[in-house]
Amino acid sequence: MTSSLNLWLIPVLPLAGAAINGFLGKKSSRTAVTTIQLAFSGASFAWALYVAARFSSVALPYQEYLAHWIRSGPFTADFAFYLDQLTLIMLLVVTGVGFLIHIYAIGYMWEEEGFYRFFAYLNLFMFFMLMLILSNSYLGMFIGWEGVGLASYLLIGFWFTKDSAASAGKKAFIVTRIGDCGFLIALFLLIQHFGSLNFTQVFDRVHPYAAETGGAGFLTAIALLLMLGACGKSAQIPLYVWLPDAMEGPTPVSALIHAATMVTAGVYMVSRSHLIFERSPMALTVVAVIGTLTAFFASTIGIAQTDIKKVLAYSTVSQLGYMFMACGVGAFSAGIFHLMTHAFFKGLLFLAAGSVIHGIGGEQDMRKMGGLRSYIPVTFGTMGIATLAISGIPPFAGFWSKDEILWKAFSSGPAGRVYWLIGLITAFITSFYMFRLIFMTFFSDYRGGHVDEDGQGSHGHDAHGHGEPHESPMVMLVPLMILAFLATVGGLVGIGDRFEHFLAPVFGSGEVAAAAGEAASRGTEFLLMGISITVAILGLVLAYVLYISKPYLPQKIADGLNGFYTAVLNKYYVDEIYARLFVKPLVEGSTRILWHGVDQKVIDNTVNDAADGARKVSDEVRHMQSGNLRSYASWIAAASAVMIAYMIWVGVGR
Amino acid sequence: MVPLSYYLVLGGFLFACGVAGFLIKRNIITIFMSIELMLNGVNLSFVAFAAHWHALAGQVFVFFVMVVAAAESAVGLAIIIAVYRTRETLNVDQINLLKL
Amino acid sequence: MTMPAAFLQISQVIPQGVDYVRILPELVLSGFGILVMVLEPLVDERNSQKALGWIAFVGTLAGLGSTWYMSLSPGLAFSNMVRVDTFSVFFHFVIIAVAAGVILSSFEYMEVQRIRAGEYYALILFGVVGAALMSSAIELVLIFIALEISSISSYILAGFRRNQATSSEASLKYFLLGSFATAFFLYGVALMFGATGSTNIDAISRTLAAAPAPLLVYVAMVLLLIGLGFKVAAAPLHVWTPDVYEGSPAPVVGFMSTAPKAAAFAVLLRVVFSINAPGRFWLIWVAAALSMTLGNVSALVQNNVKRLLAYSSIAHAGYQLMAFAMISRETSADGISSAMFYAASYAAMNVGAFAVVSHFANAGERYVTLEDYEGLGRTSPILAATLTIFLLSLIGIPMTGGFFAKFYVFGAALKANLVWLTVIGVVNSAIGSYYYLRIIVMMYMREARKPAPVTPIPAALGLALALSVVATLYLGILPNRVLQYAQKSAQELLAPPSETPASAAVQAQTALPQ
Amino acid sequence: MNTPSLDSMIVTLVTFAPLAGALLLVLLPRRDRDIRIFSLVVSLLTFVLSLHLAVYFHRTQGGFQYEINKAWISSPNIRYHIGVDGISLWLVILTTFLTPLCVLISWKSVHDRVKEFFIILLILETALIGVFISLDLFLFYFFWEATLIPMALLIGIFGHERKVYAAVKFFVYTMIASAFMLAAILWLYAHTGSFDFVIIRDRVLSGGVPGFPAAAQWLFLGFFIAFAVKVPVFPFHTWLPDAHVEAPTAGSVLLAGVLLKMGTYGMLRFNLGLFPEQARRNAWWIVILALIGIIYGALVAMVQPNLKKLVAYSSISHLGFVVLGIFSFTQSGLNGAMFVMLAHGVSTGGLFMLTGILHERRHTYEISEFGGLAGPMPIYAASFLFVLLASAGLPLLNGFIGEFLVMNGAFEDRAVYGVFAATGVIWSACYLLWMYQRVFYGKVTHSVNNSIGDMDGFERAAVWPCAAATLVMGVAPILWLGAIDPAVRAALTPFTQVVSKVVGQ
Amino acid sequence: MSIHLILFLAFGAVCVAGAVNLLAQTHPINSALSLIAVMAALAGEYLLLGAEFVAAVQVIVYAGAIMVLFVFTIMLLNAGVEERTKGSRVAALIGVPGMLAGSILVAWVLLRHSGTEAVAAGALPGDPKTIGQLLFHEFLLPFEITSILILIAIMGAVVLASKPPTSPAGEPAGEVD
Repeated sequence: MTSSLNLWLIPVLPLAGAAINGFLGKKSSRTAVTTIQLAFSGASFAWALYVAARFSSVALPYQEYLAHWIRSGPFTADFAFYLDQLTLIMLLVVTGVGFLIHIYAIGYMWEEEGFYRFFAYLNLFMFFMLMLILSNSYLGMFIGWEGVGLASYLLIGFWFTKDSAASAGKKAFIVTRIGDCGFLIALFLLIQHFGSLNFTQVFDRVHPYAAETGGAGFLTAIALLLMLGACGKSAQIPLYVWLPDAMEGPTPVSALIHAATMVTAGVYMVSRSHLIFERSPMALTVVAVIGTLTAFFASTIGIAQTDIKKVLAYSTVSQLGYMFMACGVGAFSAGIFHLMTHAFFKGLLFLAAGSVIHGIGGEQDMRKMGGLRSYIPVTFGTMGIATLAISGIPPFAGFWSKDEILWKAFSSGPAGRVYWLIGLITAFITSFYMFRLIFMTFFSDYRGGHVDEDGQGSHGHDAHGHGEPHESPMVMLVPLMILAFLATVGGLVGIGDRFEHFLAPVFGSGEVAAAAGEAASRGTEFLLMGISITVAILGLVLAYVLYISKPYLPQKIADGLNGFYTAVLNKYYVDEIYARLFVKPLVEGSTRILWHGVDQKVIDNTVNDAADGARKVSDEVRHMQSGNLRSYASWIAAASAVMIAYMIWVGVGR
Repeated sequence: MVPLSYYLVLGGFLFACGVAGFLIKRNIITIFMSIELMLNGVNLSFVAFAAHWHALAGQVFVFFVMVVAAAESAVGLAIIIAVYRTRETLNVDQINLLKL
Repeated sequence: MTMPAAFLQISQVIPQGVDYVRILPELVLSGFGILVMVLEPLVDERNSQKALGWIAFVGTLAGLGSTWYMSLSPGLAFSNMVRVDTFSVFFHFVIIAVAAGVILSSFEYMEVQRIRAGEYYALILFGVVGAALMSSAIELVLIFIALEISSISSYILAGFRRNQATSSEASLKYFLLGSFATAFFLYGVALMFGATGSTNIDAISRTLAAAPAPLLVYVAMVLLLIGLGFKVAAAPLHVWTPDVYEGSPAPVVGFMSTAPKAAAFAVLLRVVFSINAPGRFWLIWVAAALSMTLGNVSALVQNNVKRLLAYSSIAHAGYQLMAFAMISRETSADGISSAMFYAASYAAMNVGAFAVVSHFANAGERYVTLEDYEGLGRTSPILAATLTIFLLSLIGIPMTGGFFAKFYVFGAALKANLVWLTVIGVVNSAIGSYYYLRIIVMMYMREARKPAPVTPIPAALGLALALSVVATLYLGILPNRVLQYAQKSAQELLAPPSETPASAAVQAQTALPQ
Repeated sequence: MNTPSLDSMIVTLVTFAPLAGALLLVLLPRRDRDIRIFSLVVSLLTFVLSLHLAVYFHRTQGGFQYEINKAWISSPNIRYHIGVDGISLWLVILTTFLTPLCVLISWKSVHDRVKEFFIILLILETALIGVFISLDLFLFYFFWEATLIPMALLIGIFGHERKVYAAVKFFVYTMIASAFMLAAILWLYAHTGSFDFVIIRDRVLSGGVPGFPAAAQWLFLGFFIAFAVKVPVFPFHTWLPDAHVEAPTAGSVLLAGVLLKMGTYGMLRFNLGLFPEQARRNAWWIVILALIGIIYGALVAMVQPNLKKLVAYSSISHLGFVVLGIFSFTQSGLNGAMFVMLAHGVSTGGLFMLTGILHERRHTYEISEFGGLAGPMPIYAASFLFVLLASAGLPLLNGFIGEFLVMNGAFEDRAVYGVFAATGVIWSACYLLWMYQRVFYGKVTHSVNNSIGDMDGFERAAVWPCAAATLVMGVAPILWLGAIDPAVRAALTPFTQVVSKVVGQ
Repeated sequence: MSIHLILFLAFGAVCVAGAVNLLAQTHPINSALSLIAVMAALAGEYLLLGAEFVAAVQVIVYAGAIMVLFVFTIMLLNAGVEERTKGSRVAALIGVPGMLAGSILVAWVLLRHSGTEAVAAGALPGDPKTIGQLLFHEFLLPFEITSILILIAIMGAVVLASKPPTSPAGEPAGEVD
């Protein structure tokens, strides 16, 4: 390596920003804080671009060693960085979208109490996220993995005085921790079998292994455990429950962490370890199934949500499902492709939603919105674009990536057809609830009425109370526009598999199967395209019918399938079930059985009883001391008798 | 000629009686007497053994025992008097302020 | 027998000067005892207490000096009645030192309790004479007399608080049971004499070494053990201890729980290790285990500090007896030396503890319950600190004599593979820590509800405390010298006694032609 | 370069400097401020001295360094044999590091019997250091017992409501337990004629001790029980919460920070060092106990209504990791165990200080008494969160490294161990975050807490070093592991042959 | 059936009777008298064994001095008939059986030990001259030491029997309760 790329700068810069803002921010002015955070996040974005520019000139995968971290016997882990096409894409997405959201947040958070705190956390998040994608080893990845969890905990709980926010943050952290547990165990397995956690070494040593077709071996175990971790981070069944609650956080956070970047870490990790997954068909199947189910399941919940952010949250979950579906069928690049486009349009959706909420003083309930398009045209425009993108209407970004996934699924053998079908239905539902959102928010007329100074109560974002819904400041709109542009054209990079070919060096081997099927039937591909487009349109139309032309229908339908509707409305009661199944028993059990039962009743009582017993015995023994002289003499006499007897016995014995 | 064992057993008997007296008598003075009885038993054994070994030392011991007995009795009776002063009783069963 | 021969023999048994050197400490101490007695009426009532006390103290110092002088000329004296060897010298030192400490700590007590000092100090000195003589006597009858001397003086001392019913009761109980036990001892002597034809321990051990012991010896052994076991308060012969300790004046308890006990242990060592009656091993094993357990267990719930310490002294007798269980093993040397060390360190800490108790008890021994000690750590930090040191030593915490004492005993026991006895001992010492700790807790961790008046510590008491603290810590940090001395004397004790012409002469004299 | 004379003296200096300070303190007049300053100076001095150990320590070699071996008592042959290796080195420094902080944290909180307090504290420091440096079993036992008294006094004199019960429980519990160790030590002496750890180890391993095979199991248990109670391992743990809740802050800090480590250190040094075979044989149930401890401790911690009890139970959980690591007999596991000891010492020490600060303000540890504190005391909240995350095992903070290594080691030993241990990361997150939420988040429920003051200078000076340490240890564990690794390898050498033996049968 | 044996049996019978009577009698005076009887009889036994001097001393010192002291005390404290209080269950349950068992065992041992050996009348003449010689040579030390014993006894008798100081002797620190 002639000249180093100094990748380490990319994560360290935001860290510096975080440190400065965290320690000095309290004293310094908002502008100062702003400059700091922008400067550093911007710098790291800039550096990312620089790296991109130099990208072609370096030998890949490019590695960069910074410092030792752990040395324990044979096992070592370093602070070192790893760059290849996959990393680059993630890098650009994270830093780019991140930077935009940093800008946006200035406007959104301007009047917040802990302005500096917010940006400190945000930069901290950037640091960990970049660690996650840049590290050259699973352990490094784990650092970032845990770190982003922490950052999201802090940011979700940003309005800590709100109990709901606090618990949401805690829930997010703990639920993802369950996944992390699996991740950890996977790491141990890796160490055990490959003696290292460095990507290069692990992958080199994985290569020789054949696919574990018959039954499951340790590779399957590793893959499944990794997938467990991914489920936690990327909110897949069964661990998705934290993501909707995470919407308690400020909207930029939702955009950045819970849509664009962190939640996609799982996808990144799975695709990063594609070598392992590919060698375990079973694991792949599991991934695909989980992805597909999540996609469908979440989207159905999305239908009935009335909280604008909740809708987006569930749609995020379901989009992530798509990505895993892709990975599951071995189409990792498709997954990453969708990851990227999703970052654009979902980020945009959230930001736009934020702008809406901002515009009407912290209201999140869509039933209280409506007709906003006249008040906040820009927001409406951008959000519209994003919606088109997510519902998979060409030529917007979402269409290309989602279609790629569906096609790859379809062409991946019989099971794939099923995935494809469900995916298709999901696409339909998606476009339905997205347009539902649009119609409810922007069309017909404003149902909100005047909002006054109740920020905290409804939304925590202590709003600037004002009568009319109003458009957000430029600082917020510019990022919207940029993202809108990306959401529009972002998908075009995928045309003609350019994206796939770009990633080929990383996933190379994996794509073969799909590619083969592809050559066979261009025709079918276009057919499927057509189908999915129509499905998307249908969704649009249905939404239009239900929410514009015949607004009374939804209520009817709801009444029609009452039980199901309420179930959907209440997210299938999953939270309640979890509470009943795990949380309550755990707390109760620990209190009743372990603490009061074992600790106090059993152990402590045994100890105390022993002590009391000793005292009782002692009290008995004391009575030997009757105080009566003749008794004392008797003891002596008796003792002597016994001793004499014993001694005589001994003596006679000899 | 009398078997040595007669003397010894007699001594032992006296000693045993002394012990018994200590155990069953209630009057302190009597108890004290039974101690003297024990000593007498011992004395007899001493003399008997002296005869057995032809060692006069055995007889000399008796003197010492007697001296000790005398000293003991002097002190002991004084103690008994002291106790009687404070407790107004000679019944050993009632001398049990100190117990447990 | 021809005249010259007889003359020769007689001349041999006439005591030489050196004989008197070998009982010099006893002579000196009795001299001072008589001096105190004589002076008592002469010195005027007001300061009789202190003056006599100081004389007595000087007496003990002189006794220590003469002990040192005596140690220069070891050997037999008074026709094999007395043997001066490192063993007896060791115990002389311990016993006389204890007496010195007790005397110092009694000054104040005498005044507060209004006890006439003359007889008191004289009795202590005489008691010491008896005890000291016990440790050097090797003639059972002489031992018996010495034993009586020390016992009778402590009977009297026990009853010294004559206006307290408890005191005289204690004295009575001690006296009656004591004489009862000594009667057993005496009978034992008689039977031993009958069985072996001699009452000289050396002679006896020679005879028994020569021929297998007749059954009578076993019985005699038991009776001797009972007499001595009673003195050292070994279970099940310990019954008298709590009552007597509770009733007797505190300093006296400090005295009789150490000096006569040490002496009794000395005799026990001589008897047990040189009179070979097999089987005594298990007797002692059981006695040791019983004493430890009974002592500790019954101490747990005691509220009267003196009584509590009484039980603790039973327990300690148990630990000390562990050392005796080593007999009939190769490791008896370790046993003896550890027992000796134990006696020394126990003396140091116990005298100290009782010094504190007797000072704190105040007039009429009013403050002797645990509750009275509440908050002592505040009201009198120094007193509390000293007592804490002694208690820690009794628990057996490192840096204190008590620790090494236990440590050597257990170590020796394990060397002799007495694993279970050791385990019992170790567990016991752990349990024991509880009740000593209770006192410490009272002093430091509780606030006084009705604070007991704490009078300032007078000089003499302070000196006594300082000495015993120093002794305790010295034995705890640099036990080397003492232990080595103990080991040396153990070797001497175990060395087979040499046939001496003098003893032969005794045989010739006493055995007349029929 | 350092002079050899200093090198030979340094350990002794470090050990007895606090004691000397305590003795001087006895002579000092009862002016509280002077006393505080003086003891702070003494403890800092000790810390600086101890740094010398680390600086000139030859990291590459596993054996003992700065050794002194002088006769103390000729018979029994007790030697003043001290020295440190990569294992004890850090524990010594941990002690010297925490003590000044204890002085600082007690600066305001102790106003009654100040003199006694600091005397006891310094004596305790000496005893604690002594435990780690002694290479003579007798010396070890000596210091081991010596730690008991000052700690019991700290709890019993300066503690809270049920202090006496706690103190006595603590004392008798550990006293009884260590009695067994004494018996074992004595047996070893009786049969090897030496107390010297090195000598005994060599004799034992070369099989030159009569009757050893028969007794080994008992000896092992004798040692183990003493250590297990100290640690404390699962069924013996009930003294710990009581002791902690009643103890004054400084007491808790040293108790959790160092005293518990005596137990694990003992296991590592003696149970593994002297009885490798028995260690192997008994590992299975010990490991199970450790796992129970990890999970059980966490679960019980989760439901504690009392802040300090919660932290106490969390220590039980953390030390479960240590025991697990030790009895995994793997390089990684032992390294991890060592590192957890240190990490736990720092982070839990910090947590106890922080709880202590709260108690200073409100004289209660009841979680229900608090809530929403992040508002009135932001700095405190931030510091608390930082230390808490360290103890929750967040990467780049010290908690993670050790636990990761331990789990890995356990996994190597037997996968299922690693799996169970790994669930620990979930539990710790549960109880810590839940507690944090209840104490700091939400609205201020008790109006008293609105006016509650944030950390003052002394408290910051006490807590922030801990926080800093957690970060440094998390980012650059290499500094510690560098010295630990060879020492652990040395400690594991006897296992190589034993392993084969046990596996063979 | 030699005269020697007859005498032995006669004296022995008195001894036994006296001893038993000591136990049987409830009034201390009677017990004291029976004890005197025992002692006198013992003196006889001593004579049979040839220990004339011992016999004499036995009568003079024991039966004379000591027992007189006892009687004197009894009179002084005019001790009445002792009431049979049940103060000690232990004595009845453990003590007496133990005593019996022990004494039987000892008796058995004694018989077994001395077997059939017999002693002639006056087997070992203990005349004052030889005894004195022994006392002042071999047994000089014990002999002298007894003086201390007696000294103590006197002192103790004085201290204990004298009335306790109701009004303080000297200036006391602290008050008496």
